Amino acid sequence: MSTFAEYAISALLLVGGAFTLIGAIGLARLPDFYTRLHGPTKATTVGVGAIVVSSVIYFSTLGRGIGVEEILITAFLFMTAPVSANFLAKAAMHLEVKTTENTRGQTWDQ
Amino acid sequence: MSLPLVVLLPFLGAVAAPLFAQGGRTAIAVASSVPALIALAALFPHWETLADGGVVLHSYEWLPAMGLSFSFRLDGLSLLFALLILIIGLLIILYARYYLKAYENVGKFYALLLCFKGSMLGIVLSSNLLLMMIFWELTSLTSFLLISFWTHKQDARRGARMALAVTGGGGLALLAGILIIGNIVGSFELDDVLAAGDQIKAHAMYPVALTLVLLGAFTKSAQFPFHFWLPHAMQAPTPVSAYLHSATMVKAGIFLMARLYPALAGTEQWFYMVSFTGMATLLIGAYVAMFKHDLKGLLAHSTVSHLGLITLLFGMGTQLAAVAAVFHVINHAIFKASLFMAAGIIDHETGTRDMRRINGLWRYMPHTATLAMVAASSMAGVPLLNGFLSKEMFFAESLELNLPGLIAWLPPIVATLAGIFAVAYSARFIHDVFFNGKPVDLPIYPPHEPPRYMKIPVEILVFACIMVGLFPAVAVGPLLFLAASATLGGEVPEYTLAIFHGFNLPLFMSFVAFFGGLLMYSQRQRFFDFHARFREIDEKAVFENIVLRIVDLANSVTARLENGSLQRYALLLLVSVIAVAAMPLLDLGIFVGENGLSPVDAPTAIAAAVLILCAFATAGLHRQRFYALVLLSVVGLVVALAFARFSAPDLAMTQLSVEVVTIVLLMLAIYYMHPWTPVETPLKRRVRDIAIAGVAGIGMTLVTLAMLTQPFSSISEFFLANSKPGGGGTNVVNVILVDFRGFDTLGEITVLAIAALGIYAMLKDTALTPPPSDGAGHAWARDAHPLMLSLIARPMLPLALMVSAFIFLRGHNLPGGGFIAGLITSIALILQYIASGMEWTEDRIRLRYHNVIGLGLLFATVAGLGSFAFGYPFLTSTFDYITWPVVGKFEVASALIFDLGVYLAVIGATLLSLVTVGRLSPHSAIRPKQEGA
Amino acid sequence: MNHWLTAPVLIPLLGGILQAFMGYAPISLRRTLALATTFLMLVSAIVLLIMANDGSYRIYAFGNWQPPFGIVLVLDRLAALMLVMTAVLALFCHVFSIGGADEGNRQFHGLFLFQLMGLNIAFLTGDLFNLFVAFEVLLIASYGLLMHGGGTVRTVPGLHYVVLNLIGSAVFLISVGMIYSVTGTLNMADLAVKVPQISGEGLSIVKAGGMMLLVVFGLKAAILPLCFWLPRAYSKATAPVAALFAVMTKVGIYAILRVYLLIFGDDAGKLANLGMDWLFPIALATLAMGVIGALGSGTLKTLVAWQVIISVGTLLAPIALGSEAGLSAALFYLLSTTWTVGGLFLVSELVANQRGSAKDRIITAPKMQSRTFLSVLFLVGAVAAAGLPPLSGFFGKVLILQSAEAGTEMAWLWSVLLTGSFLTVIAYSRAGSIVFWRTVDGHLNKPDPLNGRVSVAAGALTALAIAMVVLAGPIMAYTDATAAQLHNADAYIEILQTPMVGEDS
Amino acid sequence: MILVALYITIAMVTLAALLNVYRVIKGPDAPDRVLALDTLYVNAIALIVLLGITLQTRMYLESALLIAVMGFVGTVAMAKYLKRGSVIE
Amino acid sequence: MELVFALVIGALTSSGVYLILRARTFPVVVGLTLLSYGVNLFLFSSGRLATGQQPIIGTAASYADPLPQALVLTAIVIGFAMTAFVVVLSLRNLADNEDDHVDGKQPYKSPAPEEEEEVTGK
Amino acid sequence: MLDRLSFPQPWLSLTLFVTWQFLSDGISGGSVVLGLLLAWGIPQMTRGFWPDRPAVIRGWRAPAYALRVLWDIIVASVEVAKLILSPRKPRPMFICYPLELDHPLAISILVSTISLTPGTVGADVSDDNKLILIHSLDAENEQEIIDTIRARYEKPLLEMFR
Ligand code: NA
Ligand code: NA
Repeated sequence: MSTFAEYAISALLLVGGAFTLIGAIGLARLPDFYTRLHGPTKATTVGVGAIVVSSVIYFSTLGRGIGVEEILITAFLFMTAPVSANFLAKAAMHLEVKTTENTRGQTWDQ
Repeated sequence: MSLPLVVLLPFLGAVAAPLFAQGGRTAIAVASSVPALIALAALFPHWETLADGGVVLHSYEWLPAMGLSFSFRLDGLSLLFALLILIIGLLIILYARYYLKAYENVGKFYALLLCFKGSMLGIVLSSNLLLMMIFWELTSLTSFLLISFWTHKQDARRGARMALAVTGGGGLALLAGILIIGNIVGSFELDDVLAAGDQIKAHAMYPVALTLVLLGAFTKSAQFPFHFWLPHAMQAPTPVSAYLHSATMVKAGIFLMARLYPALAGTEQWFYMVSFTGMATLLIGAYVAMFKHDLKGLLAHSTVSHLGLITLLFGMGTQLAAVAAVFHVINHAIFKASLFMAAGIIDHETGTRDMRRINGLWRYMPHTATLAMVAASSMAGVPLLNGFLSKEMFFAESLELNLPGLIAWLPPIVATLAGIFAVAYSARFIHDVFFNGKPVDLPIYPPHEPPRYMKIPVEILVFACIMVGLFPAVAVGPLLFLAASATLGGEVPEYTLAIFHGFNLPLFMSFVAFFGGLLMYSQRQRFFDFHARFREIDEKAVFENIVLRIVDLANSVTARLENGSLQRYALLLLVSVIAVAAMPLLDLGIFVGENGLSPVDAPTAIAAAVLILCAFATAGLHRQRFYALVLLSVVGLVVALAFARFSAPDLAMTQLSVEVVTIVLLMLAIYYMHPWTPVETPLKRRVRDIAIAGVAGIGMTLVTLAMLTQPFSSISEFFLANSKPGGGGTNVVNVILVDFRGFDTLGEITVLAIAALGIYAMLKDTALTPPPSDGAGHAWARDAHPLMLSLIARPMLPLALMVSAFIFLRGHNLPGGGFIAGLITSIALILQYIASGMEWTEDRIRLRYHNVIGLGLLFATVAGLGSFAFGYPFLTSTFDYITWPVVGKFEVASALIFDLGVYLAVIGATLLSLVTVGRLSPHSAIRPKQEGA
Repeated sequence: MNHWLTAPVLIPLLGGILQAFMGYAPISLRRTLALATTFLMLVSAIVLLIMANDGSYRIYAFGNWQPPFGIVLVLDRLAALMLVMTAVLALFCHVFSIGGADEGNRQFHGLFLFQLMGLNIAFLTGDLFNLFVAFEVLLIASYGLLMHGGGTVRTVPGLHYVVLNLIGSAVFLISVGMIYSVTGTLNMADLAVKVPQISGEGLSIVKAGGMMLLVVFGLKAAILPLCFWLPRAYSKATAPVAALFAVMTKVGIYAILRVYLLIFGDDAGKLANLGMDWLFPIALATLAMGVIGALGSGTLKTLVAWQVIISVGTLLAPIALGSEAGLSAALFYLLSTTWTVGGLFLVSELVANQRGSAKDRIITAPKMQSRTFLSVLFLVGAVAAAGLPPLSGFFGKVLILQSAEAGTEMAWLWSVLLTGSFLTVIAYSRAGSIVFWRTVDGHLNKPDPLNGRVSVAAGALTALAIAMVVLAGPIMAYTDATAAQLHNADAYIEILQTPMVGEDS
Repeated sequence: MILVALYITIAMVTLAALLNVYRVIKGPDAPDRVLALDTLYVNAIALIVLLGITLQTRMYLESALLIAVMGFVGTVAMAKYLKRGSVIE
Repeated sequence: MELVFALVIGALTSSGVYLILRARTFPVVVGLTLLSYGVNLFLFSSGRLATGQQPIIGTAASYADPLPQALVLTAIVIGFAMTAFVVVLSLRNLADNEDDHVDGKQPYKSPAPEEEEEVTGK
Repeated sequence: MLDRLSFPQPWLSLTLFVTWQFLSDGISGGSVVLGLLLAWGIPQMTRGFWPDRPAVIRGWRAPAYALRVLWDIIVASVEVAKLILSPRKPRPMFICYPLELDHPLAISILVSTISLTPGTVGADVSDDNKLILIHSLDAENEQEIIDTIRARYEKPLLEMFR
């Protein structure tokens, strides 16, 4: 396995792990539901995406072909993450989940 | 052949008789008497054999394994009883012809009567104790139906049930006794049993056997303290009571004692049990009879008393006593039958049986009166009548008992006392009915003589009384001799059937009895006053109360145990499981097998911790139902991860897809339920449940620990070795599912299919109204199908289908297979339902899920049946590598068709279930917005 | 390999599939096909009985995989007996249901046939896990059938029945896991080979597993204290379903016979006769409980439901004592009681239909229609059930009594059984006299007259109590042979050597 | 080197998963729990992929794909329940 | 590892058992599901635990016991069918008794004895 | 009958075919045949599920847009990461974004984009498809965000769907 590949894989892994963790931290410590929504939709998605890509490279360098499963997974995540976020946001607004005091603007009533 | 015929005929008659019911009472009466006549004719030729001291045996093999055979036996004893049953039976039939009203169900009556007669004949003629047992219980049953013939009468029903309970119950005791005897002797054949008398008496189980047999006999022949059922049996139509009291039913018990006399009698136990029971019965019966105002009541208690007398005689154990007993059986049968018929006539003509109202009938029905008076005198033991002879013998025997000290005087005194009472109540029967002033407002007035033919039976019997009384030796001598010898098993003692034995103690006792009785009757008022001090107990009421008491008790016990609480039942089940598993697991303890523990990696440990935490959280927070669901899905997810972590990709995928479907289903459900569970069970119960749950958990932990650390080898080596060569696939799990154990999978998809069909059937016409708002009071949103979701959902379907195809096709060699593919397709479709609604979706996929299910099962089955063609068993898979031009080399496996069946069944079942539940929704008719856009 | 063995499984399966397709076909067609299926099943069962009567074991290896690796069906006398018993009962129940009970739900016949399939698999399979699958098939079908008939009365008993059986299934799986984790096999014959060789801690694990399995079978068989779900479930079920359920408890008993005589039999070394010492007192207690319940029941159907529990106790007592004679007696009684109870359920239904609002409750009501016919049927059923002469029940009980060897067990068995019979007689006579004889004035708004189908079905099923007496000789010969065969586990084990198709034997 | 990176990544993702579980249990509102669950699913994908790399096998990638699908459907269903009540109508 | 796994099964079992003993249908259903998870894991582990030994010929040096995996797969499916049925049954219970109590909140009363007393004629 | 033989959604069919070639490791005769089969069959089965197709889609503009979005996603994630890790409190804001797009597909693409890119989540779309509600994690002023979105994403989408 070429050292470049090794670097790339390790880097992607670490970046992915980091983003996943950050997304989770966001989910854990941000003040209200709407702000928490941002962590998973972006960071986590990207993080997992990176890890999956690293898997693609890893196995292709092992000569096990290009994993289309990984690609499907990534595509799927990027397609669905916003939808879930949107849908959850609507649910939250419907349930009149409280926003932090410093939130500007209004939610819509469902 | 003739003996079985004798027994069988009445039953055939019972079937035939009702057919003559249309022809009127005479026709049916004639028809019903045919069997008896044939029977008598059939018995007659055997007289010679018996006279020469022989025995007629007709035996046919039936169930040797059980010791039960169709064997019948005619000897003196059985002949005597058979004749009584048949002849008196005939008279009863004739009598009943006039007794019954035209509108009554004569067909039923004669049918039952004949069945009863057949059963009685069965008892006396069987030569196999088990066979006799069968007829014994049959008499209980048939008499039950006869006594309750007038089902509209409460007393009749109660009396019948009481009779059944007592005699049927006694029968069960007798059964036990007979089984023990058969066990001792090693055969139920009468000859063997009678021959093995000493062996039986020597056996340790003899007392038990004796007690049980006597229980049977005493209950049947109404011995104290089981006598109470008999008087209430007179609720039956008079012909029946006449029959039951004189020749049959009650005589069955007596017959049994006579029959088994050689086998059981002649021991201390026998003597005390039988004679003292007899004595008590004799006295009590006689005493109570005195005070009955009901004509039949008086007779019934006199029957009890006379049965006691006979029992006492058998109990004495001397041979002469036995002879006397047999003799009294004959006499009592004759006079008691005639008396009952007379009573019946009086009842029939006056409309009442109350002696306080019936007076001075002499003036109205002198003929009947004469007959009744003769019979009654015989009952009283007046000289020159048959009753006198046997009673005289009885007195004599009562003196022969060599009992220690003063007790020696007990039998004669009791005998005389009973004699006095007998005379008294007989006197009352004569005087209080036929003289004693004028009748008191009779329902039918003026009474007059009954139809001519109704008296003939009585006349015949009374004539017999006199004949036997005057010329005993001629009239019954031979028969009595035969019967006695049969009873005693051969040797018969010296006895003379003379009217006069000279002036001796027995004669003196008779005089005392006679004049004492008359004196007592003349002073009756004193006795009535005395007797009136004790309040009469109505046994029927007592019995009924006891039964009701038992029923109530049973009711409350049942209600306490079977209290309709699932929590209770589940608790019992779980506790039972724990209880039985506890002992072995306790000797197991905390055991780590020789394989020891393997190291844990941090992520696994953390995942496990998360799972445990969430599992407990689910249990702890289950009251917030939605919360519980979220936690549950975390658990499910981690379980799936565990499967992946421990080398089970197929399981991981299955678990994932099944879990999400389950969650969706549960969410469909809680929509209609309260969003939270109320606190109901008291803390104490919850603590108890926690304890039980804890024990269960610990138990499972210990077992798992021990199990996982034990060395292990299994049949799976075979699967790993043969999966590719034999099953044509490298995914061993899948090959097991579709090939090695394909039959399990067939069953599994059948379960899935049935569940879906059952769910469909169960909700077909169920209506549920969901709460208008969620727990926090937010009304549900109007917008059913948000734009983005429905847009994203659609492109997913084709992709999902392709993925399913992919997963399906590779399943035989790589993780996947029909089941998972099916679930993916289902999920994709469910997503459409969620995103765009039912109506919209079903417009686009026209599938009748029932058919999809059926198709799935069909494919799987047919795939299995294919192998029949090649002579291979069901589900034998074949596979081959085919090469086609463009396509190239590829594998075709019959297992793939089977897997296709699985695929379809899963889709059909999953969607049918979810859609069925979805249909409950009141919105399910609303058309989604997208239609417009 | 003899394809006949699959007939009792495949016939109802295909019939059931057909029903699934025919959801919207006219009811007459569905009825005809369903009934034909049940009839064919009976035929196949009889064929198998004749085969099995030669005393040899026949196996059918699915997928032509040598046991213990593949799943096998094993036909022996016991299996054949159970098959015929079930098929006969099923046929009459099916005929009865066609009298109208099957209306209002298009799935009825499908469920009915799948239930039979499950039962037959259970009786034939030689594989422990496949037995689990069979149980699940017959259970899920029974859940569906139990809920059949609309109305709200069945829901709660049904729910209890389902939940308890789900717990039971979980326990079953745990037991299978325990046993497999030590023996590494699932085939019963192979288990019979492996179990005696177990030693050390494996012993405790298998013992625990075996005992838990006994509880599971006990739940199915409805022994004390696992029987309380039954009375309401059965008495609330639609008549033909309740009647068919008469066989359900017998499946539990069958499983006990099969597993505990073969795997934990006399030759099972340290695990020989596992749990049988527990079973005897429990059986007697169950019998007593049944009698108490019968005495306290307020409706005919409840009375009959408790009779089911009585018979379970009566059956298990001699089985627990384990003598060959006892086993044979139990099998004879098994036939008798299953059919009788089935018949009584049907009769009770007919009675209920004739008594207006009083239904089958044991209370006074206006005189019912066709009273004589029904009361005679009830009388026959009651006599057979209570074990009075001259019907089959009596013979069964006498055989059971005879089978007990002298000793304390005998004393217990005899006293409980006979006292039980005595009280049962009281219960039946009381119920019968109140329901049939005690009438009040006033008339019922003309109930629908008995149609031929239901009368024939109920009558025939009850009349089997008489037929069994006539045929008692051959039947006893068969049960004796069956008992002997069951006690000779070694012969069963030899099925492992059966050559597969294409191998030279 | 890959191995080191792999272990660090696994550690980070596991930690992330723990934080998600914390949010699932903490709430406070239903949407928070669902969001956290959704994120947990996504993390599970990462874990499976990482497992595959560690074991050098692709056998578990389909499981990861399925987690993605099932996670989404589950989230959607729950969100719809919260908002609309009836998930399928 | 084995201990951890055992503890997991223990936890699933006990939480399942506790919930099964509740008085409402919903917790009972959840309990049954938890119990079935535990049971499935147990049955699965009766083939012992293995890492990276998926029983797919040619993808590993040695293989985990495939039989329990197949059994558990069957068990999961059957479990799903049963869960689905009991969920719907509890809905039916809710519909019939306007209550989700496992006993339908309908106190059964067996006919009272006075009802069975002899009542003659009218 | 003829339409049954056609490919109702050529793009979909192409996608399916290509993906299938990847899925079945290595292009072979078999995979091609099967791929064609699926590429024809699946669209046939699912044709009903597709939204009414937009008047014009300029497909070739899509890749450019995708790349831009991908880049923005990465940037966005970094920013969100910074914010999450920084101790200072975010300044969240709900913003109503007036739409120029009207095609539902285009709108949902826009909302998705918004959700994936700089600190914003597309929270809701008004029933009349005229407004989007955006939640911004950390916003200074409303207009700035609106303008960015308009310029960077909505314009290209308008180009695509006209
Ligand atoms: Na008078
Ligand atoms: Na489950």
